[in-house]
Amino acid sequence: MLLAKIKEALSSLYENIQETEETPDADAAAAVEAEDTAVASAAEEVQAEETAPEQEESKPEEVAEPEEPAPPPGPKETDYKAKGYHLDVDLPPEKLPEAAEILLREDFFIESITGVDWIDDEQLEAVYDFNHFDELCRVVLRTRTDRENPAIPTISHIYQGANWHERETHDFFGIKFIDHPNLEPLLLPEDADFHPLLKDFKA
Amino acid sequence: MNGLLQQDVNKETFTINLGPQHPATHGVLRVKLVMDGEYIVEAEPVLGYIHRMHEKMGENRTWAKFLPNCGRMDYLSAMSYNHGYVAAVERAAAIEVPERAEYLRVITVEMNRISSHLLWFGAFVLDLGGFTPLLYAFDDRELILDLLESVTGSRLTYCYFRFGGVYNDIDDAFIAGTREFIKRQRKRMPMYDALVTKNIILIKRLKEIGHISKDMAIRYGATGPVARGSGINYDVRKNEPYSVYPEFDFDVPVYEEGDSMARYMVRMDEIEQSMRIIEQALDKLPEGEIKPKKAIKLVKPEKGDYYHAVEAARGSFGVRLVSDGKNQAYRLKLRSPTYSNLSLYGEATKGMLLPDALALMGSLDLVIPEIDR
Amino acid sequence: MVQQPILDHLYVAAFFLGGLLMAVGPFIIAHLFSPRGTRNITNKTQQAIECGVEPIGDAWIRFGIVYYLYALMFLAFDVDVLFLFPVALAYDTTFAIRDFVEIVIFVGILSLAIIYAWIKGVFKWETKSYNPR
Amino acid sequence: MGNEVVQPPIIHFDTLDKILGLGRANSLWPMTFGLACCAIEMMATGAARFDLARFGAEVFRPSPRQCDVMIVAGTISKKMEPAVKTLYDQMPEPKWVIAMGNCAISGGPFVFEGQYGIVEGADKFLPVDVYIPGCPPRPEALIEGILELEEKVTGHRRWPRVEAK
Repeated sequence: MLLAKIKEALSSLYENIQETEETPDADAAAAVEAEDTAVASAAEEVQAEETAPEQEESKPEEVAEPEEPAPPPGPKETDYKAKGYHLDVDLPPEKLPEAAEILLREDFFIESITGVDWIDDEQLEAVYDFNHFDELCRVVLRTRTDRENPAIPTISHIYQGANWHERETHDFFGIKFIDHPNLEPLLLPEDADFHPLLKDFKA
Repeated sequence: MNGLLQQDVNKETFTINLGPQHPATHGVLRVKLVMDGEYIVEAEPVLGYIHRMHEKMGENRTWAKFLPNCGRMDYLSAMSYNHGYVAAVERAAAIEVPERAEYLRVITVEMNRISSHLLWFGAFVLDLGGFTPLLYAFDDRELILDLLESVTGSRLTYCYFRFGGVYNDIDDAFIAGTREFIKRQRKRMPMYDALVTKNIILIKRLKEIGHISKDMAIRYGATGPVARGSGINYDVRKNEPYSVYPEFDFDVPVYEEGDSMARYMVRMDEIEQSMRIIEQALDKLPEGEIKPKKAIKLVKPEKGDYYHAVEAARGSFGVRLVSDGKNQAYRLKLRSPTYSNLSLYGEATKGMLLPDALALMGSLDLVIPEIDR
Repeated sequence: MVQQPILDHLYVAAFFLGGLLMAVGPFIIAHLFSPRGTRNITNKTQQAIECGVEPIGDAWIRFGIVYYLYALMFLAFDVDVLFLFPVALAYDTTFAIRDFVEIVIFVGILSLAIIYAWIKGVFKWETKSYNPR
Repeated sequence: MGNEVVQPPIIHFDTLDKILGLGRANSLWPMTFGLACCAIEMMATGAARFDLARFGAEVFRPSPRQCDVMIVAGTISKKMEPAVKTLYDQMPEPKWVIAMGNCAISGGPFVFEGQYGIVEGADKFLPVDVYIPGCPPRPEALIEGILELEEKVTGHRRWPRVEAK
């Protein structure tokens, strides 16, 4: 039940992505797509009354169609037995604090932040793991930023535990976490300016 | 303080280092303490003094070659780290593990958990000033180390698990020795209870000291006995069942107070629970293979990333591996429980007395190479 | 024949010298027998010990008055014991009650300070709350 | 810098050195300076079963001013190196260094091409007296190391040497 609830809550993030990026023209989305968003908005009302997060009200009721050639962006359920996590959410970096707030409201705790260096497609990826104490539901948030000047907004003001995880990811990959309180090296010596886990790191 | 001596604001604070070489940190953790007399204004742990590049080594070694590293991260519960890494690779490469091997894994992990809790018990009471419990606890722990050494070959940094099974089978001497140890330990625990737990000094030092609330555990991601001491019923063996744990009936001790005494009691009760698991595992030990016919050297999981968490003695140890199909990890992230447990130290010790902050640090049960990786 | 008072003075001088020797002796022996200087790499031998890293800030700062109060209380009772020695020597077994009462009065008056401090709560060390700086 | 000869004491002659050496060898106070896994074996050696007290070395002093031997038990990372140097400086003469475990001898299992984090061996910057191989070495090996150091201090070995039968 929690998985469905959080899936709906996170998919609400995708509505205003389409809104901000392109003019919301109602496309002829596939039937399942319409039915899916209808279910999403219905669940949203239920969830709105239940937790009454003011942030949900601010979202306009009329839902623009998320139109994407690839499968619709949004939380994808993964097979736990094979992969080890339940929900895989691909987000643009600026959506992260919002997603973290939604997860904190549902009492998810932060497990870890992993940096991955995709050197072939010139990108650095940050993978956020969240899990829940009462009901097993591991949510994975992914963001990608380009390798030249990687920058991701910090969530350490929402999850204070992320403070160290972000400093460590900055140590190893050089991802700058925007307005992080003190982004000094955590595991490397204070004056370290190299980022060892990058694929092109030479000692 | 109190009405009489109002704190005058412009008194300077005093910065001292609870430095890398300090008996209470049990390793090389440094805490920069900004003190106002005996009170801590601000405590900031500084890490990295034993950073040994495990994750970098994960990327330039084959899956099998990384096995010895698992035992050297958290050398007190090295078996759980073996289990976490091997189970993650088995999940990624879909390797089957025979039934008997799963039982051996559970038995050795639980024995290693008892030896880790015993060492924590000795070291924690040593931090609070009592020296004798350390000798008793080490005496019991040596018995476990003998048993585990007879099966795995090493005392501390085990490398006993292989992909798809375990390295060595246990013999009757091991089973008899384990039952003998459990009988002896069940007689020793009431003595520890009387000698230490009911000791008024220990109670005065731990009750209502170092309070960690449930909300703080959520925001910092604290797991294991630290979370169970604050009323969170989260044990990876129960919440996220793996291996053959569902077949054993054991309960998870949870205390509501959230102070150092609660975390102390959680670990003392867990020793009893681990003994129950070992007994059930020994009774129901099936016959059969303990490792695949042909040793698996070439592991080629398909592309994508996988996550697997196990319940180490200090919390949920997670392994996130990203593989690109080669016999080598593309990225190996090791989520260590004490890293998150310690991150709440700054907020938990604001305005605390220094001796209480040390009692809190002892109750977090730190192993520093696991934090620095 | 050496008069009695000189003999007594000799005793006192002997005791004083013995005490002095006991105190200063180990320093002299250590100075004579131990090697001078020590091998060092970054010559931090004279640095204050701070678990291996540089001490931050100065140790000579102003801190709470309470810690000074403890020293005062210790001093008061230390001197108190000093005065009890002669009383113990001249403890007259015939009028034991009188001497005992004197001691109780003397110690009682001094412990009034402790009681006052206790009531005022000097011995309670609660956790303080600092607004995060 | 670390191995220049120190000025001898004011009074020293051969038999006095022998007597002092005997005293020093049988009361080597190690420093509580556990870095990693070897520290746990060091604690096990100090505890009841292996009992370092039989050789007078069970007093683990936290402060460098009061200890004679620095047992480097574990990996020395580049961030920890200045701290180890400071601790070595602050120890009074006569002082010795035992490199316990492969990490302290040569960086051990953490040496690989392109490693950025550790110093490969304590003898890169410390004058090491006794090397104890093992990862971690067994408590008996640490006791043998202490006996080796005692032999170095007094010149002869008081305890029987272990022969493999």
